[in-house]
Amino acid sequence: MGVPMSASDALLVVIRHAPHSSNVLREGLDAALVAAAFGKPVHLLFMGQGVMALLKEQGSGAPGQKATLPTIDMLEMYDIDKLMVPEETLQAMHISPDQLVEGITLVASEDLPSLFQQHAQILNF
Amino acid sequence: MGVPMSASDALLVVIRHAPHSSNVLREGLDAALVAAAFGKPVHLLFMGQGVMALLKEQGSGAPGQKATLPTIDMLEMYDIDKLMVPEETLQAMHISPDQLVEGITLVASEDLPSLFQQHAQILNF
Amino acid sequence: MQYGLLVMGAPYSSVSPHSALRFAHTIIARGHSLSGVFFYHDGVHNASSLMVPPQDELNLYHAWVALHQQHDVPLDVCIAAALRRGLLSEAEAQRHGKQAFNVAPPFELTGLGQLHELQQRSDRFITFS
Amino acid sequence: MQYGLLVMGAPYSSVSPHSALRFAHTIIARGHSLSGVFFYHDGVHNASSLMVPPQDELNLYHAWVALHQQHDVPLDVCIAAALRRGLLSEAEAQRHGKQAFNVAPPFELTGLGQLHELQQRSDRFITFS
Amino acid sequence: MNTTAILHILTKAPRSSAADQMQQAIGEQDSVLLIEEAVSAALEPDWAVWQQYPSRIFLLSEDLAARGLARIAAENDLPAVGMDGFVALTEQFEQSVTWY
Amino acid sequence: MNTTAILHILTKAPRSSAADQMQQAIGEQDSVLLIEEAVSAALEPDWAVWQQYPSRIFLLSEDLAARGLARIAAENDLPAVGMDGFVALTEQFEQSVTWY
Repeated sequence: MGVPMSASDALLVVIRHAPHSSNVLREGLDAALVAAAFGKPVHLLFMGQGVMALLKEQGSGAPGQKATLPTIDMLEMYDIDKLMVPEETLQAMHISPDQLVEGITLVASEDLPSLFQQHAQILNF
Repeated sequence: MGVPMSASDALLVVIRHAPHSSNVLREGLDAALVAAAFGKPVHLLFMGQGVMALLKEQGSGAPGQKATLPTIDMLEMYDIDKLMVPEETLQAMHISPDQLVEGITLVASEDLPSLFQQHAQILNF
Repeated sequence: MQYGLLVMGAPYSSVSPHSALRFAHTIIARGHSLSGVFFYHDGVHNASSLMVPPQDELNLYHAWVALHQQHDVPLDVCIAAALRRGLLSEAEAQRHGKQAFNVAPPFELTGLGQLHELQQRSDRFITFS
Repeated sequence: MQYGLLVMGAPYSSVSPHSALRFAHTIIARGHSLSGVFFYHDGVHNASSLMVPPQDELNLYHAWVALHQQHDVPLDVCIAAALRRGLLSEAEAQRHGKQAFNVAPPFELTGLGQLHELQQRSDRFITFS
Repeated sequence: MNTTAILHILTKAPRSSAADQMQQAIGEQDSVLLIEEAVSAALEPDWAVWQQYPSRIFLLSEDLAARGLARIAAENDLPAVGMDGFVALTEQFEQSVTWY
Repeated sequence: MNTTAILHILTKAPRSSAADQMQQAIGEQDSVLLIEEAVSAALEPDWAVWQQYPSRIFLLSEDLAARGLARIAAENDLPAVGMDGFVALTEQFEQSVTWY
């Protein structure tokens, strides 16, 4: 299963809002990057519309808006390599794993509650 | 049926957001009051969570927040007496007409599209 | 035709200001006129002269000012919605004893009557929210 | 216990600042400490000193300042989220060539590191949004 | 009585209260334009509104491209219009209602 | 591994994506507090979360009263807590997650 083995000291950042709709997504990713820059282990969980941040064919957004994909690509440089998506989210959104960027860990629905319970720190965006 | 007979010169203001959640509801009602004060006939349609503005037992809101009910009571003074609610909304929200303030006109689902089409001016809040 | 626009989303809470700006430039490119833009609800934040967006992003404030300068489009801001959200003109700042202001021409604080007036005189009235 | 609060809703877009304030006073009444409030996303608008709410409504700005004065609660505002939304301290206004500012003590513009630091040192960390 | 066909502009996802409310209001002669978050409807070709109003519902192509959904929309044969097409729709329909 | 039961705080209506996402995350030992717009769940005693987590889900009474729903909640036998009870829940649960 997809839940990390020693999660308890890591920060779980949950991303639930789509790119370009508001700035919640970007500000959620910023919070993850800063925590990682301070040496904190960070796990990312994408739920609902948030999973659209992982679509690999995203463009640059409306003229003048920053694209999200470069930030997703940057996560690895900050040692954020645990990017998780609930299988239920993909099914509900009719998205197949091969439409997403590489390196995504699928989480079974029944494992989602324990994923939350295993993290002593959570930020929900 | 609940659709006014000569709607075409009236402004239809649609209220879809609940009291106390954001200021959309209040700012929608303000737009209706100002239009009426300028002599424009105004019809109000409450859909979805907006119907909660019509619950007759509403309190004063969180400390420091204005209550909505006095504004609803004020509508009549501005000759806004057409307050409509789709039957479908009441059913979906499990609200019965007697839980609402008086003078509400129920609109059948099949009449909703023509209600919109008969108004040359619409503001959707 | 005469178009009027109503903008109710704030920069960074909503993408609707971006949509409204792209729409504004497209109607003008197609030969129509833009009678005015009315900012209401959270849309009043578009008028903030203090906005400092990241350098690689569109400065929405500058983009609205440019729209006004190029096409003489009135930019009206609901005064009641603006005051409660901390958007003040110089006159309003004085009236309320505040040391600073963040709304200046071409943005104008005005009453809701202007919204209805804009809707009346526009052939097409489009909301972005 | 030590509580930390994260506020992400703006006055008038969201009722969450009201909830957060009521919660803050209740934890203190129950004998807990409030280590700090961090304002992020649209929550940065709570820090605007230019807010002029209607007289019969709670002035949220004054309410936060009073919370600080009575209980010495730090009020930290994410600087990046604030700048892009037009919330500037005097120092930031100077740095960016702006004529005015609308964030002043007890509100402090600070980095996101403070959010994590607050979460680390709080026994309970509650988000209002 | 005069009636006017309406252009409904949806800015929120297909599963949202805004979308539900719009569905109740769409009339026979009306059209629908999906912009901003609503373009995620490209992922749901079984959404009721696609079925009920074929040939009168459109996606905004700029917003599709920004969200990485342009190819999916094309594969599902869903009609897209550019910003120019958006304006053309507002020329055609006297009245519009935005659902957000 | 250490696990911590969670207090889930919902601020949006029962029919919202926030509510759907919360439902996926609720664990066996968790509790749920409904505040702000979420208190409209008082109108829906058949909402799945009421059924699945009886005795571990609460409404905030101040927010019920403000919205005119206090009597309905009482008639439907739905448990409410005051702001004091909200704080007591956070004392009891080390961890909380707000869904908005």
